[in-house]
Amino acid sequence: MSIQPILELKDVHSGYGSIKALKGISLKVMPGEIVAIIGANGAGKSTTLMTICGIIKAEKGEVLYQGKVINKISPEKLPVMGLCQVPEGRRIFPRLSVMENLRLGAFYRDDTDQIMKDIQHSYEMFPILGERKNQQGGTLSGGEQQMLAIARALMIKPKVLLLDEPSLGLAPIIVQQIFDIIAQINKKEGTTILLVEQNANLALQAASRGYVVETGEITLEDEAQSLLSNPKIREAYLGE
Amino acid sequence: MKKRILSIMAMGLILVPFLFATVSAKTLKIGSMSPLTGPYASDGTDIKNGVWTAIKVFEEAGGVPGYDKIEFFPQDTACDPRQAVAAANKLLNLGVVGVVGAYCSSSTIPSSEVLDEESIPMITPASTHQDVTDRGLEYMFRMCGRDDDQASAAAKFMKEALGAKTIFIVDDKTTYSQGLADGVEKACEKLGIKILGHEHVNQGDKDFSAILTMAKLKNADIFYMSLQGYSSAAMMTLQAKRLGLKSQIVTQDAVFQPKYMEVAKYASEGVYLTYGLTDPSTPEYKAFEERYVPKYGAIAAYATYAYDSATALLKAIKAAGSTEPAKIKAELMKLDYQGVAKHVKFRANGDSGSSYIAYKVVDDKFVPYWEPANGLIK
Amino acid sequence: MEYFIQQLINGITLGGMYALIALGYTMVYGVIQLINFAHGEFFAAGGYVGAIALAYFAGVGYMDSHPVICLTAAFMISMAYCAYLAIGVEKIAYKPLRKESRLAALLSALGMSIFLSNGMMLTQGVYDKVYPSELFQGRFDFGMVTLSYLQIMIVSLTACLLIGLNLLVFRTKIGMAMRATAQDKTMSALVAIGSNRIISLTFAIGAGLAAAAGIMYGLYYGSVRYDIGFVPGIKAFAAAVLGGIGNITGAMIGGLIIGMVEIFGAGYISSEYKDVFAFIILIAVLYFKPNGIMGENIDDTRV
Amino acid sequence: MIQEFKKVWKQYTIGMLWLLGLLWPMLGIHPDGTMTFQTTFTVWTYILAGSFVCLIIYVIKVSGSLKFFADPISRAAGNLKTTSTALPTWTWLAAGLIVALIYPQFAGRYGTDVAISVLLYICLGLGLNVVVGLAGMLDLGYIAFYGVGAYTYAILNTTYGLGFWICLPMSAFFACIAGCIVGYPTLRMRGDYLAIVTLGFGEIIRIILNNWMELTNGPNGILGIKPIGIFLPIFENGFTFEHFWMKKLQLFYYFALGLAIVAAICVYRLNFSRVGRAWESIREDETTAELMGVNTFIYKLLAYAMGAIFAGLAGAFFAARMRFVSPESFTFLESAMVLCMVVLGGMGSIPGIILGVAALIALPEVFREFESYRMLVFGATMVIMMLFRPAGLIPAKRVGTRSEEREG
Repeated sequence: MSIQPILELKDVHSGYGSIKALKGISLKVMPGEIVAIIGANGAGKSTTLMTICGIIKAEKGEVLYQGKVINKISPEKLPVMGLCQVPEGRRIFPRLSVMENLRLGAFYRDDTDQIMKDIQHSYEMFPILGERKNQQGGTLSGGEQQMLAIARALMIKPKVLLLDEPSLGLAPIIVQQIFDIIAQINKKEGTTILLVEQNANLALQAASRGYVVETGEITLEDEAQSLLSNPKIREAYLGE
Repeated sequence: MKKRILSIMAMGLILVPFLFATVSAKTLKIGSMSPLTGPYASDGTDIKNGVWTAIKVFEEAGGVPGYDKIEFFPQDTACDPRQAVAAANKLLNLGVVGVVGAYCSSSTIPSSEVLDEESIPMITPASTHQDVTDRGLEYMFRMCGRDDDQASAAAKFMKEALGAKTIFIVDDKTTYSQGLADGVEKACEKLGIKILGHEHVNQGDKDFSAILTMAKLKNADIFYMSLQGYSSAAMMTLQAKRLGLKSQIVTQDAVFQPKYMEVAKYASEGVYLTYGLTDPSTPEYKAFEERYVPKYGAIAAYATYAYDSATALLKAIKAAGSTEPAKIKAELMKLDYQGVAKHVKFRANGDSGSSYIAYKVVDDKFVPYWEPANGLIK
Repeated sequence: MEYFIQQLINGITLGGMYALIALGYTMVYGVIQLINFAHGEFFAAGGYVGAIALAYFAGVGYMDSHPVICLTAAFMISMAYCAYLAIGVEKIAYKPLRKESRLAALLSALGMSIFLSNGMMLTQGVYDKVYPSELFQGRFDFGMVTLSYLQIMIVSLTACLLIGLNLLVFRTKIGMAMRATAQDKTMSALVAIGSNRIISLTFAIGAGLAAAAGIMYGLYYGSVRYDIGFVPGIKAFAAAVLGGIGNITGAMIGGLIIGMVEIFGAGYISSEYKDVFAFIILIAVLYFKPNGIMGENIDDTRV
Repeated sequence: MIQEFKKVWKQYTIGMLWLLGLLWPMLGIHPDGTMTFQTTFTVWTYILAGSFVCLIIYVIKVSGSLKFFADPISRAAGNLKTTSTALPTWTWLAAGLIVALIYPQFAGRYGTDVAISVLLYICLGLGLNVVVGLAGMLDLGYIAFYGVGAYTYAILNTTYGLGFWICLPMSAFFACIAGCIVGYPTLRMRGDYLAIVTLGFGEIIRIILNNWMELTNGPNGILGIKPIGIFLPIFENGFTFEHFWMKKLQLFYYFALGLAIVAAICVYRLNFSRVGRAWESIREDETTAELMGVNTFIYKLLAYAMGAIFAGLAGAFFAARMRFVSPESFTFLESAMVLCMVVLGGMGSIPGIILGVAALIALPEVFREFESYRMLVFGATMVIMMLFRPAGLIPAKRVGTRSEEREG
């Protein structure tokens, strides 16, 4: 294998105080692919993403990004390197306007003209945000907030985008829209995407490969299509 | 880890009383109590310095026969009754034979009860409230004057020397300032000076613009300022002048501190205040000045009283030839000498008499201006 | 009527000073939900450094020739010093406790306040530090109403600082980052905002404003002392809460209200109970609007 | 060891340079237009030396070079702990009680006086613990109830001549009323809003005490309060009771001890009662508690009232001991001190509070030797203690986490 994985986890342990949420996660993400992590509530999916981003410090193991160990780097430096997350529950800044939320996405960038262009581009991609650009983030509906969160993440110009439960609490029609956008981002910009989802069906359909996490450990790893057809998975996560 | 911390702390706590209980026989122990922290720390520090100077002078003059040296224990009361009582008990434990202090009347009163129980003489250099000596405690003495004497002297001064017909009084709600302000109010009524207002501010206030505006509106002949501590008095003076208050400002002994002029600057010019007569031309004062000023700076209101208090105490002990309280008291009552601040002679109730005169601030100096007996000093 | 106008002028001057101090409380609270009890000490330290600087300038003799330059320099030095001090205090006393319960940080702040005020007492002495009062001595007299140059200077400078702060917080990228950090620290880290730096910056700005208030206090009242931070600190804290803690506009309004209530309470009802009026207004407002005048609905947080 | 040193030396150097920068303007610029470095450097060098020693100890400890020394100690501590848990709790309590009982026989007058203060503040601390530790409401004006209790006894005793034992329940009652008055409007508020409002109430009560001349004699305070009177049986001429004024410090000590023990037992019982559980639910999550059918209004008011009662009792005792009350004893700083005792010791834990009180009362007394440095050292100690033990010296055992301690 000559291609180096853009993101790699090697036996990562982490947790909240005395509670161990991850007990040795190892995974690889190749440049340009969409990888899904599926699992039940509390299996450690979100913790995995938070550990990658350095919000939670890994107690053991290594997180490699573009071949570099990043667990010792403070979290706010990672977006500059092109590693970016849309966290669970969107986490829009509720008392900042849509416009300001987007501009914060480009916080580390200094190229003002390009930023304004990118914001215009986001409005084209999500027309609803353009309509509401002066509204406070907290007053948007769930779907709009999700779009804003993704748009904000794209302002960082990420090489790897980590998406945490983008479908959570949204109407099915909106969920479909969001997943279309995700596919589009991957295709057009070539952004690598690591997707965490409870909705295994949707996630695996969008992804090329998938990991199954149970109680802090990876139990299964395969091509998305074969996971979808795996009877065990179908039983446990697809409700059949 | 936890256990270790606990055990160390417990040991510390147990050791504390023992540490302080050690007494060696050959030293004479004198204590002082004054606020060394908190808003009145400056006055408290003056008291401490005054007592220090007295002890140094006395030791150089030969000390007390039978004792190698005089040990001095200054205690902080922070002007808080609880800490004052703790300090008094601490001094008792140390085995002091006499105490100079305290500053705030509200500290002096409860702590003197503690000291009186063990018959330790206490001389206050600064608490002017009547109750300090009017409670009939046997071992309570006072070196400074009394509020009621000062009030009547002030009223007489305003009437006779300044020809006042109307007055506006402000106090800051402390035992000292309020007692004095009430006394002035009564004395003025007696002399026929009309009271146009008697307002209160609170301790720690810095902004007096509201009541100064009121005083300006009333435009009385006299603006009587009764504040504990020179600092707030200086601020009030400055603000009054800035606001264009035309009344004559009269104030009292707590302001007798050279720092007052430093803070109030041009505004202090022409302010009158009442203060016990201190004759700076006596050899005693000169001697004190020579020792005190190089070390601690300008002489302030309570340093002289503290010096006299400590000297009186030491003289009495020397004369008594023992540390027995009754004998010390007897000798204290016999004292009759010229001190730095005043002529020291105690009366039956422990007071040493008041000798209030009026001073005027001229060119950043307190200049004796008027005395009750002879009128204007020229 | 003249009496009323005079009291109004007094109230605005005092209220402006409270507003400046209250801003520091409210900004720090907004970002890390901590009542920074040491904030009053930054105010006092600002006053001290200003006094020291002005005395130094007077000593070298610049004061007579270029008073305005010296005063500006004193403001700059003192604001910089307090910002420097505040960053240090934050790193030592608050940062390690950020993950602990808020009461621990509160007590640490209280300890720091005691430490700083006593530290100032030990280094600067128990006596008042004097400000040169020759500056801005003049005044306008309109009948009974007096308006001193100093009051004009204080009110206009306060207004400038408040407007400047508003521009900084609501118009610049840094201000946006500050607001973002206040709302969600994790998320702001995910968009490359270093929350530690933003928190330091918040402390620095708050302390700088307090320092400016300290110098104005010194000029207005003639002197500063090591314990001046305490009472204005508490009043400013009340003002910050009254306006809705965490809200910058609220702190300005709260400061003005507290200052006005105090002056008018003292001028019209009773001067010894003036603090009572200030607190009663505070309690009444909070009773009907539990989040303060401008406060947003804060989360259900308790001790 | 070198490695550990490498890790911290940079921070240490920056910190020390920072300190130098902070010190110099305060010490080195003079009003006569000169600048010096000498004093600053001397002071700084002292601090540098002191902190360097601490740093070395820290480095040695972290690198584990201290093991040969620390291990036996920790093992011994472990053994001690196992024996201590092996022995039933009552033996420890009994031992503590015996020590407390014979203490005044050994301690001098000063020691007893400090001990009385400690016991009094234990009572106050336990009362505040009900409000802050159990019900989770931050109260910055607690000392006001103490003041109400003290003034109740002082006024009733000096104007109506009522004895201490009649006034004690009345002090508690009036303090309780005051608690309800303060509690009622504040119940709608949460978090720091509550803190400032209680602070405001505390200040209001203090200002009223200072200004209501007719009732409280204002700043002059009330003098001539009678100490506690007790009846002792006398067997000389038959059997009669004789009335004594308790003036001896030791008797006060025993009375204060009794008060503190009663308070400790009450708080202990409350903690494990139905009421205690209701408070706990309010503390952990008020909204949920309400949804679960806990009448939060009544229980929060009750917490205020209970806390105030303890303060009232302590206040009456304070007045009887000092025989003098004045508003200066009831300032905000006192409230803050009591709060510090509770938090420093460990909220909700009775032994913790006792230790916290002992530490905070004893510290300024121990540092009395340093005169004007004592408050400086005290403030620094407070910060350092919080940094090293943020949950208190003896934290209460607690199940689960609090809502605000979770991530976010």
